[in-house]
Amino acid sequence: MTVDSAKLVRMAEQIAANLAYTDDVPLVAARVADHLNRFWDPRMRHALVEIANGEADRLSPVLKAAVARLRGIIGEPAA
Amino acid sequence: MKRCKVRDMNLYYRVGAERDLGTPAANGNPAANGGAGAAPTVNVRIDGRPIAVPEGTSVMRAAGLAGASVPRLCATEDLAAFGSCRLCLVAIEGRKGYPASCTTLVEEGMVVHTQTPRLAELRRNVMELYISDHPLDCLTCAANGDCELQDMAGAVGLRTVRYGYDGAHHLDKPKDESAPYFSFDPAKCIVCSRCVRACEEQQGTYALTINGRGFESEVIASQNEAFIDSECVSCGACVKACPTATLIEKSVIEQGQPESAVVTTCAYCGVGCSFRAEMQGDQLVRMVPNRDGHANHGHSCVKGRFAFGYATHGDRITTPLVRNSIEDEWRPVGWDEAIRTAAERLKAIQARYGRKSIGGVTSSRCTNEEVYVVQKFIRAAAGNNNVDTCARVCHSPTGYGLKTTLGESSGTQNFDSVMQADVIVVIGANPTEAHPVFASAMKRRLRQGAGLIVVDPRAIDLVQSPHVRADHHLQLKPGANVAIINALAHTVIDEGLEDEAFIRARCDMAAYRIWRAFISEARNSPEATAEATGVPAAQVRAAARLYAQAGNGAIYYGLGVTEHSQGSTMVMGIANLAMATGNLGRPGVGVNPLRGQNNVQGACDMGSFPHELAGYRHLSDESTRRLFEAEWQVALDVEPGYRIPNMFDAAIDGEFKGLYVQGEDFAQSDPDTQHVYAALSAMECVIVQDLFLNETAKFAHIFLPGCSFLEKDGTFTNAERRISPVRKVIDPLAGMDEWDITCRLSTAMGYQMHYAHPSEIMDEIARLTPTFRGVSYAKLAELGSIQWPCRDEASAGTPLMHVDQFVRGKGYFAPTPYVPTEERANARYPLLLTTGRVLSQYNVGAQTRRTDTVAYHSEDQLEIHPADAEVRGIVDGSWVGLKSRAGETVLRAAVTERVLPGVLYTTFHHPESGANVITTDNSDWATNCPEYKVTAVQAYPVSKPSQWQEMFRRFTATQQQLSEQALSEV
Amino acid sequence: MRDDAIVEAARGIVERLGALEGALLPILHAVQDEFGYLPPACVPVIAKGLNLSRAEVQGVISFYPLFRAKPPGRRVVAICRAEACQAMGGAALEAHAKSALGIGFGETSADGEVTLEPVYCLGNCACPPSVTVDGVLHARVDAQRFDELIGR
Amino acid sequence: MSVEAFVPADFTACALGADEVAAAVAVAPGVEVRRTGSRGLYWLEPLVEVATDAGRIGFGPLDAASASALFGDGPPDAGHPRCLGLVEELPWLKAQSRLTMARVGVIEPLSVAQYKAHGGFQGLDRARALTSAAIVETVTEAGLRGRGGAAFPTGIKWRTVLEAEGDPKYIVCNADEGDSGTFADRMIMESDPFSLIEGMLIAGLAVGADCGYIYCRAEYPLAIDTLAAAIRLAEGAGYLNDFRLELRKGAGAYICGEETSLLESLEGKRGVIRYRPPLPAIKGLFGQPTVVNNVISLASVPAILARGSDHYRSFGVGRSTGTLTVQLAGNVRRGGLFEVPFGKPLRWVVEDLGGGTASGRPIKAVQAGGPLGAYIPPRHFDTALDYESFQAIDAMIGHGGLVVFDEAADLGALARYAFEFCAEESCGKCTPCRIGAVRGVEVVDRIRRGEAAADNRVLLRDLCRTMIDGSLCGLGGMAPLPVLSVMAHFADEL
Repeated sequence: MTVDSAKLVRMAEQIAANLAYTDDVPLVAARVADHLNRFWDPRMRHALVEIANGEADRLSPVLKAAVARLRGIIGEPAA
Repeated sequence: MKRCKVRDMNLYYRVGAERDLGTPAANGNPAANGGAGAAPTVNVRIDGRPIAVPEGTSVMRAAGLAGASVPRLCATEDLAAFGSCRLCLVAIEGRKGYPASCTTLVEEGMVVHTQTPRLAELRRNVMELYISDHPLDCLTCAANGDCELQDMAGAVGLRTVRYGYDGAHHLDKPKDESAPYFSFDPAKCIVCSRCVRACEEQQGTYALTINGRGFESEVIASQNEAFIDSECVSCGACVKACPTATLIEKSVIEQGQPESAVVTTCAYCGVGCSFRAEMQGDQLVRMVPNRDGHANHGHSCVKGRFAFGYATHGDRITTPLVRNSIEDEWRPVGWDEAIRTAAERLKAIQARYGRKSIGGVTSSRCTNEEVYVVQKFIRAAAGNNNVDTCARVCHSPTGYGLKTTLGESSGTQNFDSVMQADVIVVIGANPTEAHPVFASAMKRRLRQGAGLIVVDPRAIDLVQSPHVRADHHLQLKPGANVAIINALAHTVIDEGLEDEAFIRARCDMAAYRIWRAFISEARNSPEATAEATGVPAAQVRAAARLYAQAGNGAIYYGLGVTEHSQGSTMVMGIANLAMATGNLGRPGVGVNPLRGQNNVQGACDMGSFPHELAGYRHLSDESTRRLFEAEWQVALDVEPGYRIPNMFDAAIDGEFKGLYVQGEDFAQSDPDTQHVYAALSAMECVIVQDLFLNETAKFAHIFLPGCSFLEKDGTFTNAERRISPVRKVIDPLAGMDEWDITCRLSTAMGYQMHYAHPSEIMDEIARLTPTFRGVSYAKLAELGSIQWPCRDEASAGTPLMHVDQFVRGKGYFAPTPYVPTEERANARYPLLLTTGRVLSQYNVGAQTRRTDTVAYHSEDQLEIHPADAEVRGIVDGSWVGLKSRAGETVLRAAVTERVLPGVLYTTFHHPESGANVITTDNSDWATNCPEYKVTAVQAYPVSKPSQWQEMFRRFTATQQQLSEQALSEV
Repeated sequence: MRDDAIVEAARGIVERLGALEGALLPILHAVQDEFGYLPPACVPVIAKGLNLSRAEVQGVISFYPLFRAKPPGRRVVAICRAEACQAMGGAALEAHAKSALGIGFGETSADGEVTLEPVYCLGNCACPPSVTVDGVLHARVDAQRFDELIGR
Repeated sequence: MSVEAFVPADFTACALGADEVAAAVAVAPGVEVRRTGSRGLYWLEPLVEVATDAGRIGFGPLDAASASALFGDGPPDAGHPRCLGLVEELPWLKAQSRLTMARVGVIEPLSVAQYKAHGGFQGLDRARALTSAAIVETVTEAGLRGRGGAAFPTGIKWRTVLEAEGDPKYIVCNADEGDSGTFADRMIMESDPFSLIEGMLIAGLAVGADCGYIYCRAEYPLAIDTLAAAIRLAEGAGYLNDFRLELRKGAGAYICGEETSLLESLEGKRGVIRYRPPLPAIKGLFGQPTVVNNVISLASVPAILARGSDHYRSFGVGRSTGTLTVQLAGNVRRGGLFEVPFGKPLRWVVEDLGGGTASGRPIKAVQAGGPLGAYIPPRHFDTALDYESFQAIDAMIGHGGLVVFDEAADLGALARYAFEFCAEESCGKCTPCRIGAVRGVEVVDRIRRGEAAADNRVLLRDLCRTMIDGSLCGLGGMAPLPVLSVMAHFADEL
């Protein structure tokens, strides 16, 4: 999914913000990654990984750390 | 063998007349028996027959139970004894005179005679008085055959009226036919006050009264005005209560008396009222609330009671339609062609764009069985997990939040539990409009003295209405929910009001300690959050004390909680507060989502979320997946699929091309309409299965005509996890069961799905879902309804959850940081718009707008505070332009102090209102439930509709043209 | 009187008396003392103030004979119809009053001058027949005395 | 040094010109006018009493002119030809046993000092020294029965409330004295209001109630003003520190004299009858245990507490102990109030005290017990005035009102009126009363017109029995009693 990657980042950052009840970045990142793994279609996770790889500055430190923990993508990629 | 069983069940549910024992059961309250201890038994002798009944039982009821029916007119089981008609007088040995059996309670050893010569004479003489002021038009009276006055005249043997008929009378009084569904004929009124009492006791509206007194006593609505103009909310309780033809359904006047009845479940809101669909042959005459209904105890609202005319409305599409593009005319086709075309197109899309390029959406309006087969179709036939349910846009945060904290994605209580609540907290819900029958129960409890805290940006009726006044109305700014729930929880901890013993025994202490430290932070105090919430700290603290020290504190919430960017956080915050105060696991307490639609709970239970299977089990759970794979004989994708908004984004992105939509109308109900339009327009095959060519169908390529709830067998699961039977009252107008459409589509796609009857689908659900293990149609027929979990065949269900331990083991306190929504007011969009519903309309209005309830609400209006209106030159009733970051629309202004300055409110029942043209694509962080409840807008006076509305009208006209041929052929 | 003035006055009365237990009758009395009757426009205000429905307030107003739905004449004349007064010619007095004023009970003379009302016992039973004019009691009233009282 | 002249300010006395008389007396030299209540000797009103060393001497009836003449040269003395002599020695007072009404007409109603000087608050003082149960016991032993009409033993009612669970409990005074021919309650409220307040305070102590309401009919404006002032004075004097007492005004509904209807009305509702049980003693005002007593019942309590139950019980006969405040009304020569021991013959009251009819014609009937009471023919005039003796002749004493009719009375018309009144005042809840009363009027009309009179008499009797056996409360249940009495005793008139 490439259109509106801004929206994808915004949604991911919302997850990060809402799970960030503490300053413990690794802990929050782990929770964010778990959430994305459980609820996001792998294509969306994949797109996020691509953003992290290409334009990492668009992501907050927590989200960056979370993306690093995303599960390997299973299933076929988007056409 | 199985089929035979099914037929038996069909016979079973065609039922006879409702039994009425004249007075309520001994506890006096149909909804008060949850957990109440059994009353001691009293032995009496009635007409020589000994009988033992609970203490507090009336002589009339005891007589009825003993098989002796005492004549009566003012008494009914639905209402407290009144003692006015004086037909039910009996003789009691050792007592002077003739006590009324309805108001006299049994006493040990009492000897009662219900029939003596003197009683017969007395009753006849009383009846003679009644008939001396009653029209003698029995043969042409609409109530002929269903008139208690007529029955009683027969029962007491009245043969002559010695007073003649030239005395004073009320026979010339004019009828009031102003209400859309019933007429009021005061000439036939016997002043039993049953209507007035029903309006007060059952409905809690108090719209009726007796005007004047003595012989001049007359039933009136409000200040002696037409029913339509009065406080009447048309719930029908008075009509049901009326023993004569005074208050009677217009459908009965037009059609005559029904001759049979089928018990079924209402398809409107999440209360899930049980109704008797009363029939003449295959014609539905009226819907009457079922006294044995466990959710509604014989009560109803205007929608369930009366608004069923859409089922046979001329707009119903009863032939499948096909077209190549949305610029084409619709072409009526046979079922086979329609199914084949749909399957071919979906397969072609998959072949071209990949397995994951199609998906399906299930409807919370449909039965569990119908929902189940759709998600099975997507997972097994389409081979992906792109299945979501329309609960996405309402209660997905409930599923997430309650699963996380308590371990189960459902409300904790049965409805009757409210009768034991000492303090009721209503957050972001408007029960009197959206869940009226439950609201009536709640109001009954409030009248008994329970405390009430309302958390809502708007002064809903519960804040103040007859005999109800909130102790605290925390009138917060839209978007500040989490701030206020944190402030309430902070107060509980800060003031030492937590239930330590409960927390220690029932909750995860490590999580609790983390949460406790978090919530104790100063930023969560009422003082620190006051600016964000707009609610004075002292009021928040007072409310927290009231709830925490209530004894039984019960929280009820609705879409005002979930439909926010922090919907899931708020749900968890509510659960935290309940756990911290020990308000879980017994009657009268709990965390209770009020589900918007009839089967939101069921649609979620059935595994129609993209990440989980039936019973809220994540796809990643190996054993669950294996279980389904074995039953379905297919390999399942382990990764979550798209949610509805993801589907739209992916469609615009060009990678999502085909959608099977079961009874859901995104084009009206989902936010950011123009975005939805773009997404739908980008797809190559949109299949809509619905009753009507709805807004979404304007973008569809294949239309499969669905069934109204009157045309189906199945089950709905209401907001209290109650699985209730839906029964076929009439045959499907389009000749095809909805579950069968899906099965055929699946089979045509290459995955065989065959069931003989929905009961077989339920059997499969029960095999695969531990919480449904004991559920079967046979048991539903026997028990009437079942609240899940029902873990084995012996179980009768579970009214209360988490009684001994939480479903997840230990209750989990989830930290809930307040993250303000990005949707904020600023100089350009200085006002915050929030949305809600009205009683007489239902969601997108597809059904209710096609009934006579439009008489009550013919357009959506914009509520605006007088101060905001004045500075903008907006007056009551004038047109207001409304502009947000997403779009622009025009609504009529209703200037009112119900909303605070800075806050606007509207409903969304009419598509041309375009409420969702202005809502944004902002959504809940955890579930993507749209943030309908907060949109920053500007408002200004205008003289003509918005551009979007002009476009909408043109588009609608075009689509109407394209469907005209199809409709005329039908 | 204009409806908004009525609403304003009624709101003040409700604020003053609303906290009483069972405040409705005292409030209705106070409103009637203010306006001479109970204007329909006061009903929603009272209903809201007491958390009642409009129907309930209407039901109460209509139950009590002393609460008037319409403005009375400039003077209200009430004649006792009870037995003690009948024992001393009450029925004849009643007939005289009706013919002298040309109106029946519950009616107001065409010139708006006098409203004639029945009353059932004034506690003046030792010196009947009894009549009140604007609440002032008169004892042993015969036809001639009645004419004097109403100034005819 | 000026001489005190006592001029009644009672409702009836004022209707007879007492205010004008008082004004005339006030301008006389050497006279200080004090406005008292009325002694109840209404045929002598306006009665002016002048204090002398021997006691008060009376002059009456006066009007402004005769009063001016009488007092023109200063207060007249006992030797004046118009002097009636010592008021206390007037035979109609001398014949009475004034326990409840002892201060009525004697003191200034709103003087706490005079009230106390005449024995007021002694009962309350005594009660304060007793336990609740002991107060209840005293009232029970005195044999006081409800004077409103139902004659239920007050002590038993109080005991029920005392033993009932509930907080708060209420004392409700039924001051909705609506029966034609009665005015005793009015006189207490106008002439000795503190005795009612004291009675309510004692009742409160007896049952553990700290809140009370007086529900007074709106037709008694003077009683309402006097009571309101008395409550303020009692507050000022510290008597209401532990007891909240409120006065409420009815609105013209006779039915609100029925206790459950009264409670509904106090709650701000339509004055519709409640079914019983539950008794108001268990579930009364706002669902709480409630004493509902009539004015005279409550005003009798202070004297019982002050002087003991034995003293009270020494009056009366059988189960009708103490005194009855007979109110003589209608066509009677000496109309007024006479407090006499129970058991005196009706004839003595009507003929000896009352002096027969005002018109001078023979008495045709006496209606006892208000509009729901029987018409008693002269042949029953030897019946003793007590509850049981009256019951024996199908009549009732009720609130003690006796309305006298002379030969000119049309008892058929009065029977019709009984139904008419019931129809007028029916709350409308129960069918026998709501429709029956209207049909009763119509049937009586037919009989009086001679239409199928025999059949209609059967129907009328049936209707009466249906109303008696079938009605929810005493209005419908007793409205037929005057009708049946007319049918029994004056058959040729109906």
